[in-house]
Order: sequence, then C-alpha cells, then structure tokens
Amino acid sequence: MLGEGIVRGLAETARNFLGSFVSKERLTTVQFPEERLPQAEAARDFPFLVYDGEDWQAGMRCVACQICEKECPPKCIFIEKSKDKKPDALGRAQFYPARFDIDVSVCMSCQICVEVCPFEAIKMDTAFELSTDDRFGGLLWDRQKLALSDAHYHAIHPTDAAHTDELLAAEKAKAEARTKAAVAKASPAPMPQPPAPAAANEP
Amino acid sequence: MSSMTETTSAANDERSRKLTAGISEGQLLEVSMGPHHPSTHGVFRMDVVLDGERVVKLKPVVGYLHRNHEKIGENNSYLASMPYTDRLDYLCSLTNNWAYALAVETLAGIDVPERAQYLRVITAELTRLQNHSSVIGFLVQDMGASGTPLMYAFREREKILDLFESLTGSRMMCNYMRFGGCRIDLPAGWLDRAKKVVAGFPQFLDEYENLLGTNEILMARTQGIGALSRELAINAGVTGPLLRASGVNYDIRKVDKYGIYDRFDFKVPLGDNGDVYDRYMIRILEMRESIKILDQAMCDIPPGPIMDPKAKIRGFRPKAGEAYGRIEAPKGELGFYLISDGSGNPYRYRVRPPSFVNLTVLEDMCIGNYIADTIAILGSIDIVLGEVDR
Amino acid sequence: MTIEQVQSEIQSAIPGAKVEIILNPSPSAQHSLLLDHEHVLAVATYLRDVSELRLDYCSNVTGIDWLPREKSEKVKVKNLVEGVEQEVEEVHKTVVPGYLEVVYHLFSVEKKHGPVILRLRTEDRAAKVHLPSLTPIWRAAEFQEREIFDLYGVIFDGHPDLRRILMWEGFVDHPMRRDYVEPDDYEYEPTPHDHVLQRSREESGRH
Amino acid sequence: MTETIDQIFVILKHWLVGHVPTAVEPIVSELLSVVPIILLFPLLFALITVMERKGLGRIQNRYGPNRVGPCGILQPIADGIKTLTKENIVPHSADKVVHLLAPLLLVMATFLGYAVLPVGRNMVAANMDAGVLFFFAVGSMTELSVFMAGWSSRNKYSLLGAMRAIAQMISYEVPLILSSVTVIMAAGTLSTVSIVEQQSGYTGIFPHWFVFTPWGFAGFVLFMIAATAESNRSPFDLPEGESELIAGYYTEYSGFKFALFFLAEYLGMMSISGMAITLFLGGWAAPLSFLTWIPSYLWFFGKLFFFIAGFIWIRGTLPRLRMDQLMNFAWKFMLPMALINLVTAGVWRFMPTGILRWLVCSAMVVAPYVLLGRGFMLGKRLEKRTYRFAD
Repeated sequence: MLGEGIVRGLAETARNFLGSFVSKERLTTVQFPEERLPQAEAARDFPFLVYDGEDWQAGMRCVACQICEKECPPKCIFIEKSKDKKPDALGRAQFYPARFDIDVSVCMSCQICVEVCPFEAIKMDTAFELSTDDRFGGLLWDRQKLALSDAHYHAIHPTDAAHTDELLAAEKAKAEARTKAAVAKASPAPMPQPPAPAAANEP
Repeated sequence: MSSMTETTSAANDERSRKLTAGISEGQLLEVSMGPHHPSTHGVFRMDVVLDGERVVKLKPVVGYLHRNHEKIGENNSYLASMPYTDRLDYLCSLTNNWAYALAVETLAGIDVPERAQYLRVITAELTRLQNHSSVIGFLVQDMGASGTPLMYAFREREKILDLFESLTGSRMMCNYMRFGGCRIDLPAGWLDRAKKVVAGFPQFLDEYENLLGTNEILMARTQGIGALSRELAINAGVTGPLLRASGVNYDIRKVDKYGIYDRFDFKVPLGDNGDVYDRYMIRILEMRESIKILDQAMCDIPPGPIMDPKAKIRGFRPKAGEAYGRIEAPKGELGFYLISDGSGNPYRYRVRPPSFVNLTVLEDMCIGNYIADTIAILGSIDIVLGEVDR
Repeated sequence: MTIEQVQSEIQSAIPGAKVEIILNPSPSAQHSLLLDHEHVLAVATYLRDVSELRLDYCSNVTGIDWLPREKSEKVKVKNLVEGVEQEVEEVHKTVVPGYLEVVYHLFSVEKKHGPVILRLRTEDRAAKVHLPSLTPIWRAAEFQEREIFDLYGVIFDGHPDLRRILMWEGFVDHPMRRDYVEPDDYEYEPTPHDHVLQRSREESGRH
Repeated sequence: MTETIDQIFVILKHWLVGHVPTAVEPIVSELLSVVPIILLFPLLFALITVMERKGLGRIQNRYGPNRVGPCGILQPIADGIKTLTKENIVPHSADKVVHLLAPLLLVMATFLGYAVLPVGRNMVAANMDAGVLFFFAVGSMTELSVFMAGWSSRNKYSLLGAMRAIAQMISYEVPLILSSVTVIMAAGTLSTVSIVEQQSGYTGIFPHWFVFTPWGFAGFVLFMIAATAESNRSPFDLPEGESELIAGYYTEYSGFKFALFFLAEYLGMMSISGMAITLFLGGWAAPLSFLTWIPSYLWFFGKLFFFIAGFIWIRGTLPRLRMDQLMNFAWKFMLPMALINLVTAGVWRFMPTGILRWLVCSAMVVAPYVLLGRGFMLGKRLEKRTYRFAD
C-alpha cells in the first residue's frame, strides 16, 4: 500500500507510450481509407451468382432449385423459377431463375446458401463498402446485380475456385460418360437428369 | 438442508429489510440504472434502491434485446440455427457453435473426425483467450481506468480476431462448426501465425499484471467485494470462472471431457474468496492454462478429414428424441437442449445461457455494497446481453 | 447409476411418489423421469441432499409446449398412454390433450456426474397450468422458471418472484407457445424485406 | 537583451498604458492584464485537450485524433464547432435559472484564481498581499457551482455526482491548504510573488525551490494528490465517474454549457498546477542557474506542461477509487500526513543547517508514510494472492 503497484503501472504505461512510437507491434492501428489490410481469402460479405463465359444470363449456373431459399436462415433470398429452360454449361436444358433477389439488409453473411448449393452457383463476395443512400431499392439486389463472373470468383477466392473447378470438371466427366452410355444404349438420348446432389435433396 | 436458508432469494429481502430498518421511504433513492448506461454492457437495467451510496435493493431487468431466439430456432432447420448461435454471445461465437454442434451430434449420434476435434479445441481456446482478455479489460474500464487496460486487451484480441477472419471469413460471426466437423480446413500458414500469436500472449498477460496486478487502487476496489459463497454459487447454478473463483472445482472440460479435452494437460485455477479480485485473477490464470492447451493442440494436430463423411449438410433430419449438450464456454456452462420430432426443424430448441443464469446471484452479491461496487460486480459476472436476452 | 435404479431409489425413499421413465430413443440415450406434482418437492430435496446422487446443481430448466394430437409426438404419446406396452409400434390416432412440460437437467458438482432429467407436466394448456416451483430447492431455477412463466405461461407455485422476465410487464400472451399468433400492433415500419419474406412464405407454403 | 525579452510583455503593457488618459489608466492597465489571461488559457485548454487525447492514445497504443488538420492539431476547433452548434437541452423539470448559472459561475470562479498566479517575472494580474488565501477562497467557489449544477438538473445521477463532488472537494481542501501552509510558514508571506522570489536564488547551480527539502517534497506530493482530487481528475474523478454516474453533475448539460464545464475542469487543473509551481517549484524561476537567460514565462509554461503531462499519464494508468475509500484516504492518510509535515517544516526551520537536519526531517516524513501505508494494507487485508490449481 505504499504505491509500488501504482508506480509499476505508471512505468508500464510509459513503456507503452514510448513503444507506440517505435514498435509496429504496439501501434496496431490501421488507418483505414489510406491503409488497407489484404483481405483474407475466406472473407465473406454478401452472396453473388457465378456465371461462366461472357454473358451473365446465358452463363448463369443457378438452376433455380430454391434450396438456398429454403435453407437461408433469415429468409432473405427470393427465387422465381423460369417457365422455359435454357442450356447450362454442360449443354443440358435447365431452368433458370426468372427472378433472384437478395435483400442484403437482412442477409447475415452466414454462407449457408453457398454450402447447400449443389451447383456451385452461389458464392460469397468480399466487397464490403456497399453503403447506399437508397434504403429500399439499393439494398434489394436483383439477379443482374448479383451476377458476377467466374473470373471474379477466381480472383477473390483462388483456392476455393480451383476446388470448385475440379468438382465441376468431375461432374462434367460423369455427365458425359452417362450421356455416352445412354447414347450407346439407345438413341435418341433421353432428357439428361440433373446432377446427383440435387436429386439427393428432394424431400 | 443447512444451505437452504442462505441460498434462497428470501434472504435478500431479509437483508434489504435489515439495511433499511429505521430509514423512512423518502430517504431512499430509487435509481433505474440502464438500459442506457455506460457500464451495463449493453441494454441491461438494474432497478437499484440506494441509501446514500449503499445499495439496499437491486432487481435486474432484462429482455431489451429479446428476439425469441428459441422460437427462431424452432422455425428454422438445424443447420440454419448455426449462424444464429453466433449472435448469442457475440464475443465467443466459436464456443456457441461448438455447444450447438455438440448437442446436435449427441442427438443424431454423429462422430467428429480427429482433426476437426483439434480444430474445435484450438478455436475454442482462442475464443476463451479473447473473451477473458476483453472481460478483464472491461472490468477495469468499469472501475474507471480510462480505457488503457481495455485497449491493451483489444490489441491482443484483434490478433486473435484476425486469425478467426482468415480461418472462417468473419471476425466475430464465425459460423464455423458443422454437425460432424468443421466447415473449412486451415488455410496455408494459419497454424504458424496462430502459434506466433499464442507465443506472444503470455507477454501481454505479464504486461497486464504489471499494469494492474499489484495496483493498490484495484486491490482496494476488488478484494472482499461481492463475495459469493461456495454453497450459493452451486445452488444458484453459477458456472464458469465465477464458480471456480468461489473455490468449486467444476470445469466441464474436465468433468464431461467433451471433444478431446482429456488429452491435454491443463489445470483448473481455483479461488478461495469468490470476490471480484478472485474472478479477475482466475480469468488471467485460465488464460495461461488455455495457452498451455493451445500449445499442445497446435503441436499435435493430425492431418485428415474435417467432416464426418456420413454427416449431411442438406436435408438433415435426426431421429425423434432429445439431447442436452453442454460445453465450458468462456462465460460458463453453455448448453443446448434439442427435441427432435423427426422433421427438419427441431421441435424444441433451448439455449441454457451461462450469463443469464449467473445473473441470478447479482442481488445477493450487491446488497450492502456501494453503487460503485455493483458496477465492478456486474463487470466481473461477465454478461453479454445477446445471450441473456436471447 | 441407470435410470431404472434412480427410479426405484426414489420410489423406495419417498413412498407414494409416482416416477415414470420417459425413454429417449435418440442416440443420446438421455432418459428422463416424469414426476407427479405432489411429491416433486420431496423428490427434489431427496435427490439434492440425501441420495447418493447428490444432484446439487440444476443446470437447465426448459419449457415445452405439446399441442394436442401433434403427429410428431406419437412416440411419447404411446409412452404416456400405454406405459408398459412399449413394444407396440403402431400409430394410434388417439386424441391426446396438449400439455405444457417443464424439464429440469440436474447435475452433481460434488460427484461430477449427470444429467438426471426430471419432467413435470401440466394437466392442460389453458386453465390447469400450475406446477410446483423447484426454486426453493435449486436457486438456479429462479430466472429460468420466470422465463418459462413468461414465454409458456406455466404458473410455478412457490416461486418467490414470479414476474415476466424477457417480455415486458403488461404483455398478454406467451410467445413460445406453438400456437402463438404474432399480434398486429407492434410499431411497424415497411422494409423491402417484407415483400421478399411474404413471397418466400407463399413459396415455401407450396412446397 | 535577455532582460528585455524576459520583460517584453511588461514593457509592452506599460507602453500601451502610457498612451491613454490618466483617468482610465488603472482600468486599461487591469484590462491589459486580464484579457491576455482570458485569451491565453482557453487557447491552452484547446491545446491540452488535443494533447491529452493524443497522449492517452499513445499510452493506449493508438494514434488519437489525427484527421483534422496536420496531425489532428485542429481537432479542438472541430470540437468547438460541434459543441457550439449542438442543441442546448434543458430538462423539463430543471431549475432553469440555476441550471444556466452553474457553468457560468464555475468558469468565472476558476478564472479568478489566475489573478494571483505569477506567470513570469513581474507578470501577475493582481499582486495581493494575501494571494494564496485569495486563490483558495475563490477555488472553493467551484464547489457551489458544482452543487448548483447537480441540484438544478433534477437528475438522480447529477444529484449523486454533486453530493460526491461536495464531499470530495471539501475533504481534500483540508490537506490541500495544510500542505501549502508549510510553504507559507517557511516563506513567511501569503503573497505569491514574494513566495516565488524567495525561491529564485541559487546555491551553486541548484535553485532554492521548496520541493528540494523533505517537508517541501512531502508537501508537494500531498498538494498534488489533493489537487488531483480538487480538479476531479482520475483517479479521483468520482463526481463525474462515467461508468457509475454517466457524467455525474453535468449529466444533463449539452452543447456549449457542457463545453463550459469541460473548460472549467481544465482551467481548474491548470490553475492548481500553477499554484503548485508557484508554491513548490519556484514559479517562473529557472531550474538551473545557467538557464536563467530563457524568459521566465517560458519556464512557467514549461513547468505547467510538465504537470499536465503528469495528469494525463496518471489518468491513463489508474482505475478510480470508491467514495468511502476516497474519504478514508483524505481523512486517515492525507490529513495526518499534512499535519506531520507541518511539524516537520517547523523542525526544519529551527534546526541548524547540516546533514542531521536532512536526516531527522526525512525520517519524520518517511516513517509515518510507511506506517500509515502499511496500516492501510493490514486494516483492509489487501494483498497479492496465490491460487490453488486443481487437476
């Protein structure tokens, strides 16, 4: 009670005061708009829809299976299935989302939609400076706003994207093998089935 | 039976009556501390009756952050509740994840691969480090140190949050664990960075003890304040560092040996007085033990799969039944009680929040102390309102 | 100690106590004991102080709302109605009245074991929702029973301070009940999400 | 030359006064003393706020304000604009007149103290014979305004804060004055100017400051502790203790009135530091004889800066005391120490110069300090504890 503890404390703060001028370990502040930390590869903010090729409408991987809509915890995804079908990357006729809206004011960036998607069609973006002055329209993203290219996906999540490509390639090979077998069995070829994981999810 | 008279809340009323004996109603000051108050850690309210500066009655009022988390859980699938558990105790999302995953795994009988168990231990212990460090920071902040200890704690916490970000993609809402494992494997170089952070942590603890460990003011403010007896602590279901500060050797990591905690060599620090100082020191000592666990876990972590191959992400429907799973979260026993009716959503999804139950004894600890002490006592309970109110 | 041993121990220690085992078919195998209202305080005191179990720590108190004739409760209904004839695996279409249930998870700090699970059931969901409070035995139940009173409407007799805890004073309904309907009177502000949520509800209704 | 620079403000004032009619000469002369104080110290206050925020920032391993102007130096201007443009909220049930008067009175009272502070050679607004007495007398006026603020706000936190403030300020005024009485005894005068002049001599290169005697040092430490409490600074910032009482007596103040409280707190801190400098640290006198060429007012402000830095450092380190501990500390430690110190000063005065005088007087101060300190420790059983570990 003679003040030794207080003196020790004062010495410690003095050490930190001086240390903050010399050591980066101590002064960890990152002065944001000028300095930016590199983003972690696993970073996630809001989902986007991956499309292959140049045209976002033609190349969209999403087949409007609505699994993500059902699994989304805060129910921020809304999908309307198309009436007609369009060919996907493998050339098979698939439904596509006539509407795909995400309310990013509600989305909590949990990545569940990415995990449940059997088509590798929805992924997490890393853009985070998304403020807008339009509370209603500006935060309800439609499919055009959500569509981002596969190249963008490769740019932000290289490891993940490489893995996805492998999966898709395997899928493609399987589908081709199946088509070939089907062709060998009987021509004309029957309507190709959706890939296996989707089938597994039908309740 | 002997402990019954001491542990009931009627004892509080009795003490209140004694303290206010001979004081007319008009001389007492009723203060509603909170829900907007700098040191109630969110939107917590204490209806305090003061005689001068002395607390003669205190009723905690909670619910300002109530969002019926359990109902949300009942209306969502098992998987979709996982990100919601992040938001319970938003400082320790990873331990929340683990508790929930453990409950579901118990319910459905899912195994967790070795590597995933190690990942869970590493992330949970890192969570404990960052929670305890910010708690002791907040505690001293509440006692009027203008931010310095808290900033030091946050400096270290940031390093751990950076690790979480590079592993799970998010700093606080990690949403990392799944039924039967973990979501993603460690990125390249993560373990080395984590080792560096953990190796630097004892230095921070030493620094922290230098700053405040022998500080006369801190000792005067905390020693002998808010002492919680062993009997009351057990009877009132107090868990976590609070319980151990009262001298009860009860750490679920040791008792249940969930996950792989039986493989690690660590000890459980115990206090004798159960006052604020003990709670403060127990947390510091627990951090040192956590560092030991982390050192062992990061050394031993084996390669292998991180998800049970049988575990289903989509369309998960456990058999009808029920299960209670609990872990030693940084704040105490965090339990999840699930009842399945065989459908995709739990029939009942119950969270046993540690800080909510720990609040039961707030009045017992505060009556007769000064109003400044209530702040310190509340800080030492370590509540997070996201969990209290659910 | 198996659940049957606990049952027989209680029954021999407290004559007249009705203790029924509720089996849990899930892999967790956490079976529970259904107690009657009259003897529950005696049983609880016995379990805490006298029994070899020394269940001095009540960890978790849960309220559950079982609706009448809920399809999902067919396993439990069979236990309740037929008791011994558990091997019969046929679906009964009996109308079982709904009830509210309170579950206590007990552990022992001294002996470091558990959980022993106790259940209490009300007679129905509307008028006879009284249960004896275990707060005098385990203080840990104080806030949790208040919460169950608040969210489920179980009235605990003997609770020292039975008030609403999470909802505000003056709130009328019990929001955790399965048939709770959200009132339409809260402060309302339109957001774009309403539109999305409405449509997604309609959509999921179709599935 | 150095003489001219040292006296430049005095010369300037005389020159200006010489140009006005004789009738208004006293008024102009006073105005020329008062206006610089009213301009300079608030400016210093602005500087200190930014210094404090940056200093605390560095202590806490962060930058502190660095966005407004170069290195954030213009931050006080931004803060000033903010507080001036904020809405002035007066609680519905507040006593509106008193609510308005309290901050005004507080600032006025703190400004009055500067009248007797010699900020340089021949630079004092009012050279009173009872300068020290005047300083403490107007200093206690702040208590009144603090209570006015707390009472008129009709807020429980304000009331509690005001009650704490009154108790604390009155209690600490006793050791504050008792510790300065030693200096008055030694100097034999109540005039601040003569107290400084008595300290401005040198033995060799070392100055004759009162702090370099056992009783002076003890008195200085006691004075500074009491001064910290008087100016409501950490660790004695209970009246406004934000984690307990939101903002204490000024909870219900906003906008410019809040800024006035803030200004008064810093002005009070500076004036009491100025008094400590005057009493114990030789006022404007240079610390070493060969440094006398540096103008005296620079020495005064240099020392003031040193004091402010100390206040900031302490604020960045210590947690707050509790009310009863604060009072115990005042009456059970500060008061006995101040009284013992008074006796020590007397012994020092009557003992012959020499090493024995040093030993006896030092022992007279250190022994009670150790005894009282240990007594505190034992009485409360405060100790660093050891802990058990279970497997």
